[in-house]
Amino acid sequence: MFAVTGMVRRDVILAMRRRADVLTTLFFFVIVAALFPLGIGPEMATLRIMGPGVLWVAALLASMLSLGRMFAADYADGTLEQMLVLPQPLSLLVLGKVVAHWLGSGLPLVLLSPVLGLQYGLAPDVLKVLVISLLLGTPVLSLIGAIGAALTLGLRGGGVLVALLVLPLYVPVLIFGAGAVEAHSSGLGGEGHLSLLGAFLLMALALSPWAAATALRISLD
Amino acid sequence: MAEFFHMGGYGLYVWGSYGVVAVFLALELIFLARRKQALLERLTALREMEEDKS
Amino acid sequence: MAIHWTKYSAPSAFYPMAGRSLPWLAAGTLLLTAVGVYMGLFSAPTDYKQGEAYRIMFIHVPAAWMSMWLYIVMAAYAGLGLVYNTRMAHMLAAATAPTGAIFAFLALWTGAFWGRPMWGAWWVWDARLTSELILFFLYLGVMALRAAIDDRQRADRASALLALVGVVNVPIIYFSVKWWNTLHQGATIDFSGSKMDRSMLWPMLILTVAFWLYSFVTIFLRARCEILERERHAEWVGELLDNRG
Amino acid sequence: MSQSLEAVSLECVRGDRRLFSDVGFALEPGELLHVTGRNGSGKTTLLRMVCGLVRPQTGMVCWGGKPVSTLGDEFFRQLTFVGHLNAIKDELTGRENLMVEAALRGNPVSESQAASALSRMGLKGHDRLPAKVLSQGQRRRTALARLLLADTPLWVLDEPFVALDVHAVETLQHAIAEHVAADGMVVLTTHQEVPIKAGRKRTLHMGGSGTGVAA
Repeated sequence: MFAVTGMVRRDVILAMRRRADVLTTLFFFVIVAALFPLGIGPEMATLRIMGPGVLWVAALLASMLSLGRMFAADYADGTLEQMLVLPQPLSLLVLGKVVAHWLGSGLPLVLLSPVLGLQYGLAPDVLKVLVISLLLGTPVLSLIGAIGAALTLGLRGGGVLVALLVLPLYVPVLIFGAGAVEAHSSGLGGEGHLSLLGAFLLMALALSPWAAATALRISLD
Repeated sequence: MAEFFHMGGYGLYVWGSYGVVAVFLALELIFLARRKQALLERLTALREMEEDKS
Repeated sequence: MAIHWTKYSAPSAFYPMAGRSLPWLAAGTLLLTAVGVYMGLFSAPTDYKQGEAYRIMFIHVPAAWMSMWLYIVMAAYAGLGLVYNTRMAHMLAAATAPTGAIFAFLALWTGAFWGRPMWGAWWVWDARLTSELILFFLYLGVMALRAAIDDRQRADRASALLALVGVVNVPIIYFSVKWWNTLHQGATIDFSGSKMDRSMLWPMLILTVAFWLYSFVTIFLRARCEILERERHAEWVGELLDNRG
Repeated sequence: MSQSLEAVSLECVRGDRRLFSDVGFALEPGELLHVTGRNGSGKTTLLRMVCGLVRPQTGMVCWGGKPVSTLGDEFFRQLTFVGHLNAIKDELTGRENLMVEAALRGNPVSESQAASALSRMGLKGHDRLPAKVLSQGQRRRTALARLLLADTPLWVLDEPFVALDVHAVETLQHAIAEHVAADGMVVLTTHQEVPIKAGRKRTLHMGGSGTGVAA
């Protein structure tokens, strides 16, 4: 199990030494969230309805854009090749990398989302559900994204290709993530949606590391 | 006959659907046949080139 | 499409077999399509509610079924290819994807053309149409990944893994979209219109079989091209090219 | 006692070009296999295949009689691989690189052990600097220092002497000779000379037609 913690510690140290990457993801999230009101208009009534959906799509795009970083650096300097030769289950190492990626790209979005929610005039209780849904949803985005990142390793035009590969797979997470907030604010209560998000998380935790590890072996063959 | 094409006022939609399906399926076959033809020519040319070399 | 596998898993055996069966498949396709279209456009009674527009259903539903079925077939070939490392399975998966994608596109096209007279809008965020759209994206993803990788072996295995990941997600996507649709729009609009009496069911089934045979034709044709491209160094290809003159 | 390494009629196809076919060799503890052949003859691919990174088209690699693909982690515990790429992170210092990798291998090392391995590779004053400021030769030596730390019986080295100065070449040759003398096993590709004190040296020439002839 320390394969996971070892990998997380390594990547967190690396991320701390190159803080810029974490900030670029955050800035992207903030800018996209700020663009929509400019496009739609300032009146709070529409923004309040759009809020959850816009923030969720912005978080989803921000997390997807940072997928390239998950394996690319290790692929370039050869550490990824070493990972495949370590006497550790590769799927656990990949899980460690995904957790580290989430800490750098998912968690910051979760922490910042309430602030952006205020821009959309969301009430505190709605913001609470938004944070919970992002907390459950962003790890799933990183887990599914890891498969896409591993498959498109070292390919030219990899960034756009990853988007085409993973966005269709993100649809259920988006539906129930944004749906939870919307259901809560419309009085239906978001518990049903959140529990489904939790189910997606468990399923992704079980399957994605193995699939991403297989994809890595294919890419490095 | 005109009545038949008129399709009770929905002519555009019915023929729009059947027509496009027919066109796409036919196009797929045509492209496949052309691809096979081009492939066979390229391969025979390659073989002749290799035979001349050896 | 259950070909008994062992004999035809070798490209040199599959190529002639596909060649021999292509004329029959093509004939079957043409015949069934003609019968199906005739019944669909002529003998099926006019629907009291939708008038003639419902006749679009006779090709929309088969196209949608085929787009779903071919994705499963592609994923099955992909799985076989990954587990048994057989090139033929990967070639068939590569041959299936474009036909499946075309059926998905046609399902969307005919869905829109049917939606326009029915609900006055070219695009309706109906659960089935939306899932079909996402399925179309999944097809594009698999084909784009295969096209982006130069090394053929990696391309086969990477797109195979993506197809498998996709097929696991298709039901999840379908039910999430269905839930999302009911949440926002209440009861979904019943797509197939009034209760179908028997005479309306026949054209649809016939056309489904026709499309199914059609997919055999295109997949076999494309697979034969794939075989020629990949096995061009094999001596049986050499002989084939030589006596083709 | 470490096991024997064996390759049985390995074949590799890249795209539709056959890189090599029916390449075989056997290596006992205390022996060194020097893989030779011109560029593009598949030397690197063969080494990566031995490490289980590349799946052979036909044939198999065995460790102690059992195929590597089934052994998995058990085989990797016996192996240290140094490929073309140095596999060190630019943001980490030399010591951190070695300690992190040792921890991930499952047998963590102390900072002093890492420092001594690096100093033996001639990096005495340089092991506290982030790797990105080091020269190519110094980075290569940091990468090779992992051999001294991980006491694995099998070393697979792909062009280890590249970018090394004369002094470093000697150090590495000495380390390899010692490893082989202590019943270790080394598979490597290089254009340099590889003198060994004890044990046996075998060569595997990757011929033009892609066949491997083990002498």
